[in-house]
Amino acid sequence: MINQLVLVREWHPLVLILIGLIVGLVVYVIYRLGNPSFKETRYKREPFLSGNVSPGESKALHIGGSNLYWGFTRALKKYFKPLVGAHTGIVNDYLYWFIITIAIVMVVLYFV
Amino acid sequence: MNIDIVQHSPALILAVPLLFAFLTPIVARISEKGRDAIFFLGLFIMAFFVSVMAYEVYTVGGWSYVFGGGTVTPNGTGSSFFRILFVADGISAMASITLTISAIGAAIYSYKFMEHDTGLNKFNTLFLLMIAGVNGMVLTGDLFNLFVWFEVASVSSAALIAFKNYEGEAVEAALKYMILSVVAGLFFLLSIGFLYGQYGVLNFQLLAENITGTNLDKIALTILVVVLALKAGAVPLHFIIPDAYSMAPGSVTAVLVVASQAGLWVLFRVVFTLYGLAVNTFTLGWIVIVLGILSMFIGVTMALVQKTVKRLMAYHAISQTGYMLLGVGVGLAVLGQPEMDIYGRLAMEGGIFHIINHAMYKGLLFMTAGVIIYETGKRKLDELGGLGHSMKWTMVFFMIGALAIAGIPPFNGFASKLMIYKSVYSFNPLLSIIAMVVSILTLASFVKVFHSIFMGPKDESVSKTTEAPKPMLLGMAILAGVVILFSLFPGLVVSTIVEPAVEALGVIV
Amino acid sequence: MNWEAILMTIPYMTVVILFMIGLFTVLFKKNLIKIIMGIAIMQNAANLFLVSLAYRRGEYAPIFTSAESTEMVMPTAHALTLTSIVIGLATTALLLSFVIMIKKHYGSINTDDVRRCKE
Amino acid sequence: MNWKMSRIVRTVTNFLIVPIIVYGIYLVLHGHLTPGGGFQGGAVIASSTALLIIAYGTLGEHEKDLSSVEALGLTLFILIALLGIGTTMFYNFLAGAGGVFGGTIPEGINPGYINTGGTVPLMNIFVGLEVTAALSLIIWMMSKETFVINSEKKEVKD
Repeated sequence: MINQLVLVREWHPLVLILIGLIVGLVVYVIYRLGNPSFKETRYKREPFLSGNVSPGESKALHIGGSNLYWGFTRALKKYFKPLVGAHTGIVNDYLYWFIITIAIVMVVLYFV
Repeated sequence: MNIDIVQHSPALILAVPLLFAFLTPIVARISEKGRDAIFFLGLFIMAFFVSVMAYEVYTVGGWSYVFGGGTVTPNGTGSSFFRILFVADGISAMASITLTISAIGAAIYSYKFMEHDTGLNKFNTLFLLMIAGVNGMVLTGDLFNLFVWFEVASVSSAALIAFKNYEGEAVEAALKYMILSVVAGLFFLLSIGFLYGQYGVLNFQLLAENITGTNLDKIALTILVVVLALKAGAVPLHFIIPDAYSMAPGSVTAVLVVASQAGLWVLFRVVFTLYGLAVNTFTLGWIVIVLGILSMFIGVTMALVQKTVKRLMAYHAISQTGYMLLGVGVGLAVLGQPEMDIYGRLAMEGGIFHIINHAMYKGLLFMTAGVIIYETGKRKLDELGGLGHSMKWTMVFFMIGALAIAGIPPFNGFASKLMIYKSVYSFNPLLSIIAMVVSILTLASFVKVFHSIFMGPKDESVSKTTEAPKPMLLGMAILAGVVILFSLFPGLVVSTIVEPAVEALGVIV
Repeated sequence: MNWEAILMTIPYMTVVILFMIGLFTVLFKKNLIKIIMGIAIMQNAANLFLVSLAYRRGEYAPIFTSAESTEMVMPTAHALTLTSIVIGLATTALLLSFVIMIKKHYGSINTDDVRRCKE
Repeated sequence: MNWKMSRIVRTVTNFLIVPIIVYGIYLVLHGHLTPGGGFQGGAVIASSTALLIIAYGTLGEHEKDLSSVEALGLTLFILIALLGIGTTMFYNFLAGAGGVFGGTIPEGINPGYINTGGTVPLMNIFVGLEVTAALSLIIWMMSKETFVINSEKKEVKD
């Protein structure tokens, strides 16, 4: 009965969760086998910020917001510039798009 | 005078929110507490009638309800030739369930969310009117009645978008939303004129019987498809959706998502039952698929460059709508051919299952964004940071929503996306690959949002933020609970709710 | 030349002309009030279209108590037009109040200025 | 700052209001016999409110009452529709049942008797009530806004 309840065309979430639990258990066992007295020593020094002084726990460290994917957007600038430009915010342009879509769909439906 | 609740439930689903919407100003004069009590009472009575109707539809089968007609004839012919007709079948049951869950979650959430605002009896009235409008749009079996409820939903959601005034931007978003909805409504009226002029009948079932694919019908079909795609937010027409979702108050956005999905429900009902095989369904299927692919890809790429939380989530709503259009577009493309049973039905089930999944986790995400704005007052991603320290529960809900929308395996987003990937792959491999790439990009943009809001050092300027108040957490917990329930038992949901909806698309009860 | 048929299409031609005028105003005019006027013109065109659909040659108005004969026009199209007029009023009232609020906040009602929600 | 028209306009308005309202009520009541009905009659009565607002510049503190009247009209409309739930919603249970609006409609040409429509006249009355209040509220809200802009003589660039 459980199968009928949960199975969606070969996708069985409970099996996945079961596997997750088992893997978690194994990882936990390996963690417990570790030697608790091991001191984390290797990365004791400060991260090398190419010589700059690290600003510490301040807000400056937190790269967030819109410039997180700046590389991605800069690389695809040729694609993003017209796309973002199309969102002009003017009501008339929105209505153009509405009329253009009706025209295109009407032509496609008529001829094909 | 025994009133057979079950038989009258479609009408009562509409009458109760309307009645309580109009009672609010009177009760509000007597007591503020009474007004909120009326608001929740109306919602819970409507939820009761929705469950009664859904139970009846899933056990006995659909029926149509004639307003003011003599007797309630099972297949809606006879005296209902010219009367307004409500159809209770798989589609309306599923859509009403989706709407009720997100409406109750949003109502509980908005109890605390709207307390700094004045004019709350207007908010309650508009909220109930929007719910009645969306329910009407989905339940109705009459073409002109659909136009009326389309306008009721548009007017009330535009007014709700302009409710909280962020220095006038909310009014601008509402104005644009309203102008496009009105112009779209007028084109809709034209197509009603075409169909009524030709066949002299407005009823879905009778129209479906004698529609032949004349050129005028094709023009009417084009206008119907494009107007409903505008309401749902497919790409070339999606421009109003980001403004509307980002400017509306948090709790309203959760129901706004379902309001635009009502456009999708009606689009499927028009395309499958009203026109069915009278029109070349392969080209129509491909038109819907192209709309879906455009929505998916452009929605997610626009989301990657967004700077404010709600606008980013709005673009994701558009890209997820693309999944639904893709799924059902494939089903439409192979309608009537033998492949329908091989992968067409699976694609439609995946598309429709994705609608209810999306309504749940998208509502949850918008509510978390609402909490962040409610607590910190800041909207831009750059100004937020390190909120994870103080807002534990909101972070948990955000993670559930983000993992579900990105389609990470145990969650319900993955269940419906897997069905779409499998079936679309056997239809056309390239489409399925695009769908997967878009899913990865969705995950990328939500990692960006999660990192910039919740992670990072504890910020002094937003240090005073405390966890969200109890009702808001309860509202989010309801939606998160449903997301988890759907992700653990997708088979149950598909077999009880989604299959009758796909069955109902083929034949009008 | 079948003048009879051409005369019959005059109402529909007016509908097309009115609708195009309304569409032109809505698409190309930059002033919000003019856009709302364009929408009002389109609403009238749609209403005219619905009413002209119901015309049957030689039949009477469907007033039950003073009917010369039982040949009556089917009044559904008129009912549709009534509802559409009422909806037209509601939407125009809402649009106009939005424009009033925008004038207060933005100081101008030109669509080129009213575009803070872009990109 | 109360912005009033001259005395002539105010006295003429006082006289004009009465026929407009009577005509509006006639339209509402005879909705099921003659062209007209709830919405049209309500709109006529609301035009008298517009006249009042223009003449006297203000409608006084009646916003709350107007929105309550509007809510009352709509609630009664839905209740009348729900009363017919025995068979289906919006069922015309009063027609032909004797009673207040239940008279039988005589055959052939007749001037039309008011006592015939069943629930239709009642619905007309409630819709008339609602539309009068709603339209007056709309006109009053809009004029209140524009009065504020004009009276403050704010320099508003256009």
